[in-house]
Amino acid sequence: MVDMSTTLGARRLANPLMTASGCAANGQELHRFFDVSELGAFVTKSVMSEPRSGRGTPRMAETPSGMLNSIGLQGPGIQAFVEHDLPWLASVGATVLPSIAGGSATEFAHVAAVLRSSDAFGCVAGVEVNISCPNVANRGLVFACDPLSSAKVIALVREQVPRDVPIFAKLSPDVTDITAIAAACVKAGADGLTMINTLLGMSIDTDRLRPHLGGVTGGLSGPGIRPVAVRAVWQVRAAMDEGRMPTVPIIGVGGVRTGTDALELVAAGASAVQVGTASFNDPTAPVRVLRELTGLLEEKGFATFDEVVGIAHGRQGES
Amino acid sequence: MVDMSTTLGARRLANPLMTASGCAANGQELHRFFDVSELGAFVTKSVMSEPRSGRGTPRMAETPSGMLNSIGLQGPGIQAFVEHDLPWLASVGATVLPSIAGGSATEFAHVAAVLRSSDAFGCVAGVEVNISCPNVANRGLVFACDPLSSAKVIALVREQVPRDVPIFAKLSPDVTDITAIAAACVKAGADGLTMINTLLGMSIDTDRLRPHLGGVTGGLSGPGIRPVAVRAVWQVRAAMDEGRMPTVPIIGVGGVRTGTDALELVAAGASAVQVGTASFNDPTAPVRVLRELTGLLEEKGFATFDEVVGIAHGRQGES
Amino acid sequence: MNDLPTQPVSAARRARVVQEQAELVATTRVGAYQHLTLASPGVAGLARPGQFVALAVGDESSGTLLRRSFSIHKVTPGPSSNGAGGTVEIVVSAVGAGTRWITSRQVHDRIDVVGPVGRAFPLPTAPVPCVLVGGGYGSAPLFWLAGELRERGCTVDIVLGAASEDRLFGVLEARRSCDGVTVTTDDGSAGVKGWVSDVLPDVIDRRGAGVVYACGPMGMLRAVSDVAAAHGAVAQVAVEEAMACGIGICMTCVMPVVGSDGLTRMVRSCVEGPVFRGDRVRWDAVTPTGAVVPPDAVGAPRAVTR
Amino acid sequence: MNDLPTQPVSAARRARVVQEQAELVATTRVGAYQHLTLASPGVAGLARPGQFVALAVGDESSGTLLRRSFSIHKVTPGPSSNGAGGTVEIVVSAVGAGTRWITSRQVHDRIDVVGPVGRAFPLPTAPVPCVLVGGGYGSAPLFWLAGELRERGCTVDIVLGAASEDRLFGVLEARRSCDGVTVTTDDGSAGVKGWVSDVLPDVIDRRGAGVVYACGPMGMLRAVSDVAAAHGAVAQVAVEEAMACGIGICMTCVMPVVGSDGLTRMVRSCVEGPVFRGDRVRWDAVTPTGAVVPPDAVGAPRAVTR
Ligand SMILES: Cc1cc2nc3c(=O)[nH]c(=O)nc-3n(C[C@H](O)[C@H](O)[C@H](O)COP(=O)(O)OP(=O)(O)OC[C@H]3O[C@@H](n4cnc5c(N)ncnc54)[C@H](O)[C@@H]3O)c2cc1C
Ligand SMILES: Cc1cc2nc3c(=O)[nH]c(=O)nc-3n(C[C@H](O)[C@H](O)[C@H](O)COP(=O)(O)OP(=O)(O)OC[C@H]3O[C@@H](n4cnc5c(N)ncnc54)[C@H](O)[C@@H]3O)c2cc1C
Ligand SMILES: Cc1cc2nc3c(=O)[nH]c(=O)nc-3n(C[C@H](O)[C@H](O)[C@H](O)COP(=O)(O)O)c2cc1C
Ligand SMILES: Cc1cc2nc3c(=O)[nH]c(=O)nc-3n(C[C@H](O)[C@H](O)[C@H](O)COP(=O)(O)O)c2cc1C
Ligand code: FES
Ligand code: FES
Repeated sequence: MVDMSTTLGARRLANPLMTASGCAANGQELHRFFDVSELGAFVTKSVMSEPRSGRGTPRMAETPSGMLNSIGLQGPGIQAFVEHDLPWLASVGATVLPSIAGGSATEFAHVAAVLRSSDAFGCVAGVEVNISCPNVANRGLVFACDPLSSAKVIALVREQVPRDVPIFAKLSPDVTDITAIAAACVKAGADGLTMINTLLGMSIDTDRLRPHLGGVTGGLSGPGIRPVAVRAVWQVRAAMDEGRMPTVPIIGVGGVRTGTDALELVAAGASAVQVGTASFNDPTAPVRVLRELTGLLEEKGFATFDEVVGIAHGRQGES
Repeated sequence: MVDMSTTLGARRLANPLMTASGCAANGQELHRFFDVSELGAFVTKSVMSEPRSGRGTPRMAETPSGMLNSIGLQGPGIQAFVEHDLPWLASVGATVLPSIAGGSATEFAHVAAVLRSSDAFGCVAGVEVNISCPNVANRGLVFACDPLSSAKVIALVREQVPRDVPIFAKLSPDVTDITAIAAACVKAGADGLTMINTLLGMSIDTDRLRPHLGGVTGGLSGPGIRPVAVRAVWQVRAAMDEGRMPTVPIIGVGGVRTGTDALELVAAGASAVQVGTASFNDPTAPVRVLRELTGLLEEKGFATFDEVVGIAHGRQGES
Repeated sequence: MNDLPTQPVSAARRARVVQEQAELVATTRVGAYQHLTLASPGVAGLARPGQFVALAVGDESSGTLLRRSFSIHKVTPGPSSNGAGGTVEIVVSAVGAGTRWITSRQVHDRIDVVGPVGRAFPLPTAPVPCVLVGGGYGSAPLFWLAGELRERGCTVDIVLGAASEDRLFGVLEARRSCDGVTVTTDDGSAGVKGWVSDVLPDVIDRRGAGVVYACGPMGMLRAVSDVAAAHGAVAQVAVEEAMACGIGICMTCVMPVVGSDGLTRMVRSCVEGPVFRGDRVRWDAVTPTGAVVPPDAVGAPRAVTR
Repeated sequence: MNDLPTQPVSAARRARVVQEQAELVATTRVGAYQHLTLASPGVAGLARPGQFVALAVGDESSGTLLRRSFSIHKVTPGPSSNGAGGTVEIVVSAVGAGTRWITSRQVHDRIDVVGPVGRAFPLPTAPVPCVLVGGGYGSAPLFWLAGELRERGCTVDIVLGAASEDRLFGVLEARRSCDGVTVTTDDGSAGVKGWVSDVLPDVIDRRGAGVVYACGPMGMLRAVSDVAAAHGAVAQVAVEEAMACGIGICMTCVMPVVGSDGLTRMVRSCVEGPVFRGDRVRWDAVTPTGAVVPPDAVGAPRAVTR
């Protein structure tokens, strides 16, 4: 039996498989298909300070091996989240990585503060900070597109979250140099990084010759973007290995559908893997991927998951 | 019958369909499947000043609805290109958009100068400047990732190419703000823009747990990236419409496989469309897409192709 | 906060759902549609009229990732005479790549099915007269519903409408399972030339119907809701929003619906619908191309841009 | 600059090629492989031994974009007895998603075929003794070649090798179409236990063979090239590089090959190969996982990083 446990900052998780934020709601729906406490961690839909209606519809467009979404961060607000969703997750024994978002750095900090003070905070193994969302003050530019805005959010959130609870900055791939953003976040106090959020994309309704999505542009996800996720994880891990930034754990996400896909991210440097869009195709995907990944490592004769994290580095050019 | 002709700078083309650079070699191979003079323009593989061997193999990895390539700009060099390839294209009556590349701005200028002095230059309807290639002086950073490097290349090439021959800057999507690069190129003298080149991606060989490609990272192309191409064309066209930069024609490329796909790019603002990876699946794809696009416009009752260029702008939010 | 007329959502969330590789046991052409019978005992054992199934398209390496949703036309629970498990029937209109793939499956092929999903048609507790309205393949789930209603002592009238005769579904079955049948077509190729909403007032009034159940295109559902309200009946309408997951985890399928607290929320039509009370849907915010967020909805953007 | 031993590339480029929707007319299991017969009259009318076909995988909406290449095992040109056009046969080992899709096609299904592609085995102008060497399914194109060689008066010996008996292809056919047959398996489950290169020297020497034709894994081709050279024979080897297009437009399938000017270039194995003269391939730069660019190749990077 392979030891599948993995370490994320101060926390050790039973296994590296997680849901991806926004692709699993807050647990009750998927719990009908599998026991969500079997996951290394359950990542919740990004929650903001107030309830949000999200955008109009259509909110999705199907694309080859992927989809576009423009949900607009619909959610109940942090108060309802800590009153209903988090206690439910705690009640079924789930390990939780709440994802938080905000339109300003102070909104992020406020959400983190309410979260920390929740009675159910004990089930929280870390906080994912979704900085791939629009900064209201900066013409709606995504925080994660700018190292300074990113750092500010992370620093304020870090102050609110207890030291022994790691925080993860979730990065956008839509930048010229993702290692620069990654380094800024770690410097500001991020204990780890989640990569990647969706790519900015768009589709045209060719019947009506107008943008397909109510929100015009949307986030591209699914297997088609996996090569971008693998590359991002690889680049940031390489920057760590080369001493260009401190080494922190990476959570890989983007286009994972099978155990082999997950293994790509792990070998590139991810200490944990999230499954997003694939769950829409197969609701049991997160636990199926865990099973498949475990099987693959067993076949290959590894004793622990840890050995495989980043294993592909230094292997290029071998024959 | 729909008038499918389109205007690109000083030139009018019979139709908007083109091959994509590097996805059609230099014409002879595809001419066995269809008459390459039927295309609006034939775009050749990016050529540099000297012959280049390209990279080792594997040079490709298949990905969901796409592929990665790391060819490494293999080619015969500009001298052989003007002696053999361009005259052959001229001899079959093709309209040509040679694509040029370089490791420095002066290499680009040199390639453009040799091209201009070619006897067969008469068949050239424009020059595509592939600035999505590594800048040797700048740690191999791609020119198109930096507005200044991009502008320098464009300015030097513009000096070498006759005024009545438009030059097109081919942009990379791997940037935080593609409109900034687009604006820099147009300011430096680009008569038009080609969008998009491949996305930087990577895949891991999960048998050997090492990077799959000889070149480690590679360029992601194919239908999976189409939403990114549509978004890039949309954003830059919107910047033009809003007066944030001068209006120049856009050539759309990225993931086009069908006439409907091409229509997405056109409605988003492209005056011409290139077909790349889809040709590997169907060698007749460029002319098939032309046929399908023409049919679609006919069905919809358009008299001219021109009317459809950018038609989706200003239509969002209508019901 | 998720309260809805007849069934609290928490119940819907807890409602059992299965995923199974269903064998296609029969597939026949019916007018413009394909009628598929799937051996899907898990779904068959749980489903109620108005619920739907979500089918995966293609195999593991398919480039088409999202499931396609179809109303359950009929279920035959329990082991059938030939020893096979229960079956689930659906009626599919091939409109795009996904439905073309599904309708071209052959007997013995397997299809990955998730179901039953969604909130079923709520049944009246007293034997009131009911009218069912089906537009095109929207009639598919209504015959099963008719049977259940008549078992409860309700009189059942049905109105079937479509663009043309070949797009009507189940006229014969309607005559068997309902007390009265009215047919309309836009082109007059069968029944009354016109829309279901043209004949509906009469049908409601004639029986003094208390509930109108409807399934079909959004425009029709709105008209049915209006007519029902004007004629003193409660409308229960099954909507069709574009769905990415069908099981409540993606938030793509939302509709603006008024809760029992009087507040409008963007609710998921896959788990909190597809059946909504017609007078609870904010039709003013539903356009032919999608729903906008009403400015008074809970959490609506301060400045609405759309 | 593209010159190659027997056939200038410009000719290969001009060589006719067709794309057609071929109907699968037969598919049978043979050991570890699937033997497919396609009604592909255009390809059948043009093909020569050593050429291959490139098959598309899945339908229009398939997420698998790239074609898969297969050596042509046999062609039957012209209208066949039942009035159908010519057929093309291939032998497929199901190793991944694409080949699994291809091998699970049923009779009457259509497959999009491009072919014939590539440079055929060059035939000797004089009746010299020849040895054919096939590794695994690599023997598929050799029986057809054997026939052509014997028509020209050549004696033909064949060596068939594989990991185990079920991975041998065409032992019976070999006995029909060749003058001598030697079989090797790694595990000794059939014929001589060992590799083809163990028995090859003897076979060459026995007949005084002038040409060795080989098709199979890269390592085997290298060994065959070495043995042939050591025993005074010319090797003609059909290589298998990963190919994205199969028709010369993508530059993914390159191999380091020495031209008649003595210079090494990275040449496309789909149009300038797949058959190369064994002594022209830069085996020193070919590794089990891919080819590196020899530092002396035309246009090689100044500082080789790999
Ligand atoms: C609750 C529900 C019940 C349904 N019941 C039936 C039924 O009984 N019979 C039937 O024929 N059809 C039914 N539909 C519609 C059916 O799901 C769509 O026609 C189908 O999804 C179209 O898929 P496609 O690949 O053929 O079309 P495409 O246009 O290629 O689909 C592209 C994308 O848009 C989505 N989409 C397109 N049209 C619709 C639509 N009308 N509703 C929802 N999503 C759509 C698809 O799911 C897919 O993600 C139902 C839809 C819903 C939501
Ligand atoms: C000239 C030529 C002739 C061939 N003849 C035969 C034959 O007669 N019978 C037979 O069974 N196979 C043959 N092959 C190998 C066959 O093309 C591969 O096994 C097949 O492409 C694998 O596809 P897949 O989807 O099953 O595997 P996957 O591993 O899923 O393929 C992934 C990608 O890698 C490429 N790839 C993987 N393995 C190979 C390989 N060995 N060679 C080239 N590309 C590969 C695929 O084309 C695809 O793009 C030949 C290959 C070439 C180049
Ligand atoms: C419908 C949908 C909603 C999403 N919502 C969120 C979100 O609220 N917060 C977040 O950080 N990421 C969100 N994401 C991004 C995913 O968490 C994930 O980063 C991305 O989809 C790539 O992974 P995938 O390809 O496995 O889906 C969303 C993605 C989808 C498809
Ligand atoms: C194998 C391959 C080689 C390419 N070579 C070049 C090149 O030499 N110059 C260039 O500008 N773009 C090159 N491209 C990028 C394409 O021209 C195109 O921009 C990109 O592939 C997106 O379009 P597609 O999805 O239609 O392929 C290449 C793409 C591929 C797949
Ligand atoms: S379809 Fe995903 S939440 Fe309804
Ligand atoms: S496979 Fe494309 S050039 Fe050979």
